[in-house]
Amino acid sequence: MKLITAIIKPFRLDDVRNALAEVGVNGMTVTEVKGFGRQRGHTELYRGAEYVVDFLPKAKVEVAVADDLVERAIEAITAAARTGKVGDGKIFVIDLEQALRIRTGEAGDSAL
Amino acid sequence: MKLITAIIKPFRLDDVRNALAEVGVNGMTVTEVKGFGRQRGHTELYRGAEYVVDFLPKAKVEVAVADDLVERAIEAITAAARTGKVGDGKIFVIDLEQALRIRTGEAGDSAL
Amino acid sequence: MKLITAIIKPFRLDDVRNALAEVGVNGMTVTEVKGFGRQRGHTELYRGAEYVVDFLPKAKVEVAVADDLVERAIEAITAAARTGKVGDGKIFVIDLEQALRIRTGEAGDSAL
Amino acid sequence: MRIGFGHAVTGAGVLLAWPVAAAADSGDTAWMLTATALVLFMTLPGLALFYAGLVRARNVLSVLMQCFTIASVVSIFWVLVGYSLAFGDGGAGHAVIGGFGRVLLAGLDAGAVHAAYPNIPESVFLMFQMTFAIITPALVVGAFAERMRFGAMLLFSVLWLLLVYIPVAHWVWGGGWLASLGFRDFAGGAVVHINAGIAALVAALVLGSRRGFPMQPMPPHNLPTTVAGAGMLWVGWFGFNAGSAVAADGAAGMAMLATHTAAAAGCFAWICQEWLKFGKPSVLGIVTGMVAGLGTITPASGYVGPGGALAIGLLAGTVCFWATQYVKRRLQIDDSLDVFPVHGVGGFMGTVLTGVFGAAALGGIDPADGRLLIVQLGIQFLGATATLAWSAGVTFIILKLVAALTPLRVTAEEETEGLDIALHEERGYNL
Amino acid sequence: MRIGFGHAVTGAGVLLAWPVAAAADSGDTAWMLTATALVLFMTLPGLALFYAGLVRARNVLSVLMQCFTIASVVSIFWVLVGYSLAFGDGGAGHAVIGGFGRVLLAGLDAGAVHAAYPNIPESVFLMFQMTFAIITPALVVGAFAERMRFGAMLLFSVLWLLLVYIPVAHWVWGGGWLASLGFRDFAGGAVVHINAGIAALVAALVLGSRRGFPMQPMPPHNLPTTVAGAGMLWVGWFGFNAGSAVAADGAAGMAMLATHTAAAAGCFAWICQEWLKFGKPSVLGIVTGMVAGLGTITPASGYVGPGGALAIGLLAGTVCFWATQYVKRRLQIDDSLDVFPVHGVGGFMGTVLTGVFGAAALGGIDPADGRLLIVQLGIQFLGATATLAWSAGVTFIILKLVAALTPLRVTAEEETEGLDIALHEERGYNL
Amino acid sequence: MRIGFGHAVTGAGVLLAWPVAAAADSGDTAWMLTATALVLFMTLPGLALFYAGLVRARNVLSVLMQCFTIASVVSIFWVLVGYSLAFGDGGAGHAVIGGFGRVLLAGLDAGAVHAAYPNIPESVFLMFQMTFAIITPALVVGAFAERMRFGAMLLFSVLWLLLVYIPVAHWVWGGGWLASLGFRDFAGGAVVHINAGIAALVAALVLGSRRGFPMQPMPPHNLPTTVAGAGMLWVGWFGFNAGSAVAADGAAGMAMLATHTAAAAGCFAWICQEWLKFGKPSVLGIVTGMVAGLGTITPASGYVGPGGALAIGLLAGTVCFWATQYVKRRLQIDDSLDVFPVHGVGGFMGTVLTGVFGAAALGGIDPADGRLLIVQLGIQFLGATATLAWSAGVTFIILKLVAALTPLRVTAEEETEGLDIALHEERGYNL
Ligand SMILES: Nc1ncnc2c1ncn2[C@@H]1O[C@H](COP(=O)(O)OP(=O)(O)O)[C@@H](O)[C@H]1O
Ligand SMILES: Nc1ncnc2c1ncn2[C@@H]1O[C@H](COP(=O)(O)OP(=O)(O)O)[C@@H](O)[C@H]1O
Ligand SMILES: Nc1ncnc2c1ncn2[C@@H]1O[C@H](COP(=O)(O)OP(=O)(O)O)[C@@H](O)[C@H]1O
Repeated sequence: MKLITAIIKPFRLDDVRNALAEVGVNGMTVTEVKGFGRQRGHTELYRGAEYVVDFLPKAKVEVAVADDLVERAIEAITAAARTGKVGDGKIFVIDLEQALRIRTGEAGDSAL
Repeated sequence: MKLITAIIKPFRLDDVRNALAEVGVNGMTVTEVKGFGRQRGHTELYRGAEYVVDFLPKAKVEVAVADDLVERAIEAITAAARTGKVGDGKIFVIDLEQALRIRTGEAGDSAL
Repeated sequence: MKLITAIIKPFRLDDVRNALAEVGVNGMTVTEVKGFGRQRGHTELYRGAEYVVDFLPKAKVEVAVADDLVERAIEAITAAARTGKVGDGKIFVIDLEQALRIRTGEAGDSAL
Repeated sequence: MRIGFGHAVTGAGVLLAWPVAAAADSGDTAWMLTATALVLFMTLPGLALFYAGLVRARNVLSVLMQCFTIASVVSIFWVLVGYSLAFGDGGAGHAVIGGFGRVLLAGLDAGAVHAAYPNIPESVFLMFQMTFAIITPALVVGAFAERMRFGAMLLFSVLWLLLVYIPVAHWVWGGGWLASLGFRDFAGGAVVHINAGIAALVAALVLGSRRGFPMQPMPPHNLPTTVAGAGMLWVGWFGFNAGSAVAADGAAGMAMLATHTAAAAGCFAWICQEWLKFGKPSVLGIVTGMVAGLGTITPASGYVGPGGALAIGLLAGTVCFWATQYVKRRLQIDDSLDVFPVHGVGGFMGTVLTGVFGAAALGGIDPADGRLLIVQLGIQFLGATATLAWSAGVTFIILKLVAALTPLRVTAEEETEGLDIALHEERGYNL
Repeated sequence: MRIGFGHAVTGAGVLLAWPVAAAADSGDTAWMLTATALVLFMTLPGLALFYAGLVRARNVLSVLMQCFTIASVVSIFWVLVGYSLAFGDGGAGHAVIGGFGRVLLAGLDAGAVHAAYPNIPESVFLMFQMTFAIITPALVVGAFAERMRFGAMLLFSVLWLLLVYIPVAHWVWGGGWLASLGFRDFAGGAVVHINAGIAALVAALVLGSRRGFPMQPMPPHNLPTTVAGAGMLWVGWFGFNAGSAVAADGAAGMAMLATHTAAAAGCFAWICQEWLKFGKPSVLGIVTGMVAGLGTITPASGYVGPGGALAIGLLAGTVCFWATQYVKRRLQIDDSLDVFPVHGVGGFMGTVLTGVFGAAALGGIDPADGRLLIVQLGIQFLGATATLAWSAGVTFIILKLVAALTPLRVTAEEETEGLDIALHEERGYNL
Repeated sequence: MRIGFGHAVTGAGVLLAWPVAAAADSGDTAWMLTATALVLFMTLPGLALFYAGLVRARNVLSVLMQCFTIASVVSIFWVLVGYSLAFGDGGAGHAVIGGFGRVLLAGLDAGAVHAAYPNIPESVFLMFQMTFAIITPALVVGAFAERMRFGAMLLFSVLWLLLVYIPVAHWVWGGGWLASLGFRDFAGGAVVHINAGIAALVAALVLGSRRGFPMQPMPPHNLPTTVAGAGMLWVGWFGFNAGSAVAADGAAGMAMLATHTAAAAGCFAWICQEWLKFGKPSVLGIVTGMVAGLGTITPASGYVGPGGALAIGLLAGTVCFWATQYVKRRLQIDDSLDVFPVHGVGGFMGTVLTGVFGAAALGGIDPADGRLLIVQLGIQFLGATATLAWSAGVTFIILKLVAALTPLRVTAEEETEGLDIALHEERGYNL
């Protein structure tokens, strides 16, 4: 099993969720995060005190998937999250040693 | 060392913390996340504009533990987080290559 | 590639970002989290109902870096985040199997 | 309320004659129109925000909904029958309740005045009184917040208006038996605060505690909102108390001064107690002390001087502080937003103290007929106790009645999920 | 507004004589000063908060900015020329528009009174009217919220004030042709609500929907803020309607009573509809019902009794509920905050119903000259329709004109980023 | 404040006779009761919210607490001794300070009037004045927000009330030397705004900057809250300025008009400056411009026509904008919420401009005794400068005195953690 973490633009979240559902991924966990990267942030100005906000709002999507689904999941996320502009985000893949469903105690692929 | 990530129902957080403390885990990091899975979300309705909120509030608990503590920590979390209803959540285990305490620079198990 | 996760005191975030930039890390993802550990929390008191808040606000910084940058990145974070007081936080290192840039589809080190 | 502006109301007799034609005073009318707006402002948005900030985020809308709905249905019932029962002629039974002669405000027109208050139009008088009828059941909301079902709340509030508020209002201000006795309650220490406070205690006991109380912390979710509401309550209370003079004159001015002084003293006394006991004063403390000061001065506001007001305010902040500790921490009764220890205890204390500080010797205004202080004190105690007993008993009966028809509480799951989603399918914040 | 307090205004003639020296009544003046403060309070912060809570968090400041800026520029233009055109002498063309004789408030001093309202100083009269001129274009903001550019909004609002609001205000209250016909609009059913409501519909159509509408959910980001604003609107409306009596008397009292009753009934009717259709009443529903009740009673508030007010309020809550469903869900017109179905539909309905319930037989006050109900009904219908047509047409022309000068909408990126950052470089919340 | 309504106050002599028995006017009284409520509303919740939104989330409660506590203790001290010193008879020293004859409001009853204002009850007069005494030290809070210790703040505020506010109020409104000179300060340009503004500057300098200033950005944490407060300030200011007419008449109407016009012009001027300098207007800008306009018109509000008010408002928005840039960006003085550049600069400018636009030739009202414009200008300048000097000096001494008794600032850790937890053990939001 792998844990796929995608940092995406927040307004693409619904598209990504739907794309993942289509390839058979039915669970995910989403966190509001702030991203810093190549994409330029915005300026804020309060009574003449100007400052640049480099941290942009992003959504972090975490999905644990069985090994055979990894490729398709990545493709689905990529397709759904891409706008073609700087700041579309990243996908990270990590090895997942174990997964458990708390309710039933099931482990492994069937826990997902 | 392993990094255990548990996605749980928010109102079980205090129980989970206490259960972990009992098995000797004294540190953890918690994030408010939104979860999507089998558990049904709720409906919201604003002047007749109805929509379904599939993302449910969950708490993500991250604990780094020494290898010999992994089993007990997982059991503790499972026992404390289980309500028996859909949506109780997942536990993921990942291999942790290195851990450091910023204050002292200690590394490995003693950093936890 | 490695994924470095640092749990730090929030008011050190800007320092950490700058320190990372100096060693050549140009992207990162930050999450507001609550930490529980050795550092004592504070008390809150509402009409005589006293309770202890053990969860302290922390910032979680995630940076994916190429293998040769790991040491320097860790050093940079440590130096910038250290105040010398309890609660300065932890650094965790995890192996990163794959990284992708959504916009271009680039993979590996060049995706970072 | 100042009783009998034009001529003394000493029982039912005089009320038979109204409405009479008389020329209202434009200045008095201007102030009473304003005071009416101020008292409505106390409930909407004042009290609604005050309460809303104190609950947890997932129940914020349920509390706002309760206050708003109460404002709506009480107003409708007041027009339909409430005003008639409270201030209409009750004939033979006038000592205990008014009659049905003014149902749907029969006989009202722009020229009408109330016999007891010929200086203002009757339409203004009944509007002013309506705003009191709105805020009183709305105060009770604080007791059952975060767990009562909406339908049950609605039914309860309407019955409570009709069976608790209106009779007591009639006894004290409508020419009923307490008015005849010479009971002094200028702006509602008994009618509003004892009434709502004891009802809150009964409701908290009947409904039971919120899940998790007292183990689980339930901190206010938005104190700035509560402070905003508190400020509005303070300002609005000028309409409540100084408006109860039913004129724009020195009596109104003195009532405003007493009100303000007691509020300030209540604030100060409460944070001093906190400072002594906990080492730190708090925002929630100062606004609670303010409400205690205001609730306690309410019955006395038209009868005491600034010195008396200062004393009452200091006592209010101190006693209500300890009452809150006692009820919530010691007795562990989950009157969620502490309605009883603040309004109930404060209202009772203020009603009794009106018999003390409302004496010329202590800077106040002696009762008209030269009654002795000790006699007046007895009357005050009687009135306060009668209100307490009536409200406690009838509130209990109403709750049992409603419970027989429909469950009072939401389910455990709904309580965990929060009433906003469970009952209203809305969320307070999408930040 | 009650037309002609001192003596009847039946056309342009009488207006030639003002300002005259006369002693104002201090009580009436006190109330009108207060009413002016209350109506300003309706816009700032009332309406601003009501609207701000309803949009998404990233646009919260843009809405507050629009309301605040409108308050600023309308006030300036009212002093410069607006008052003169609305209430000044229009000479030969007085039936359609006032004149320039009072530009920059020429001739005003502390002793001046308006001939039609000699009981209050003219300075107070023009201030009271100014607050109406502020809120009307501010209401339209709800239609184009979350997408209009700031500069275009500013230009639009000023032109709309001058070309739509002021003419209609003159026709109805300034001695224009509708006043001469005997059209009854006590506090602005046509002048304010139809006017703003239909302009909102036109603006929503010309600007087009927000990106994502209707697929993407756009829930209110902060309902407690909306409820706070709603409470302020209710209280402020007492100034709006009871202030339109231009005196502190029984007529003001009756107007306040009608206003309050209709608001309460509107609340109740709306949540009953929700309960029936969706199974759950909602906070957003009750406050929308309140606005519907208030907007609908506005033209009638000085002419109907409490029974009529109850009927109008119940109708308002019900009809505006269905109108909202129809416009937003069926027609899929993105009038963002539902200005048209609430204010437009309510205002029209109320203006027509004024011809029904404003009859002595139904508890109201018959028109002065013994006009038949059916005739008055015709006049009401004519006035409502004329306002609708004028506002719709001229709003359309203004928008096209502004669009020719500067883009009306922000770009797609700006809309996604949010107007607060894009237009004002500020963020609403840093929690 | 209009000086001497009943008969002219030209020094100490006339004050010896009060209180006299006289019949108050109900209309004037109605307005003054309302105005009192409006001015309290400016502080609670108006200013409290305005300030609270501007600080960082972790200090939101500390600011609310400061405003609330000041309201409490100032009220208590006003009743105890403040009113007596400001408006009581000072005997031989009346030119500089009142006396102790009215300590604890001795001699007050419902029938009492103040000799200078026999048209309203004295209780109303002293309440109205109390609300001014509350808001002035509350304004200073903006200077030391986010770093001052609570106890030190409390001590400072009480001493400042007694040693700065009350003497200056006495000089100008209590029959002191500036009143005798014919200094014109209708509603507190000097007494309130210069006074608080310069004290703020001194406090900011003595306390030093917030940690991280000016490198670290410190954006407002909740601008909608600030806008809510701003709207309340605007509305409340009608009570402040139009209430200073101490009557419900044309003078009050003219003051309200001038006030409103200047506020609108201040808004507009400020956002124009922003538009020119930064390319974008902002919400924080428009509300700051509003406060600048209101503060600046305050001394002039009873003496100028609408044209003068427009000019003053435009100047206010422009000059205060640049003053803010200069003090905060150039001089890098951390007057946290810009009290000095807005209130201090605006108040000074307005006080001087009262000598210009308060001339009949420019649409205003000439000084009573036919004094020349240049003479009046000199008097205005003298009064403004004297206030500035007194407040600066005494504020400095008080701060040093308090610092000798207890630390002024929280520790570095407490500042980082936030004052809410550190000082009050509460958190603003649990969303
Ligand atoms: N090295 C990194 N480690 C962790 N997160 C990163 C890293 N680089 C970028 N990110 C995340 O990805 C987001 C997008 O990156 P950015 O460089 O702006 O654009 P792009 O993805 O198009 O290259 C950032 O906002 C940040 O959240
Ligand atoms: N494949 C997954 N990857 C990441 N998180 C998941 C995944 N599946 C479920 N989750 C998380 O676990 C939570 C509970 O899952 P759900 O399917 O609702 O119930 P259960 O845990 O009882 O099977 C979800 O809300 C989500 O946060
Ligand atoms: N075992 C752990 N697993 C995950 N996070 C931890 C762990 N221990 C500590 N943390 C995080 O590190 C933060 C700091 O830890 P703490 O024990 O308070 O101080 P220190 O880092 O100085 O030892 C905690 O608030 C928590 O967020």
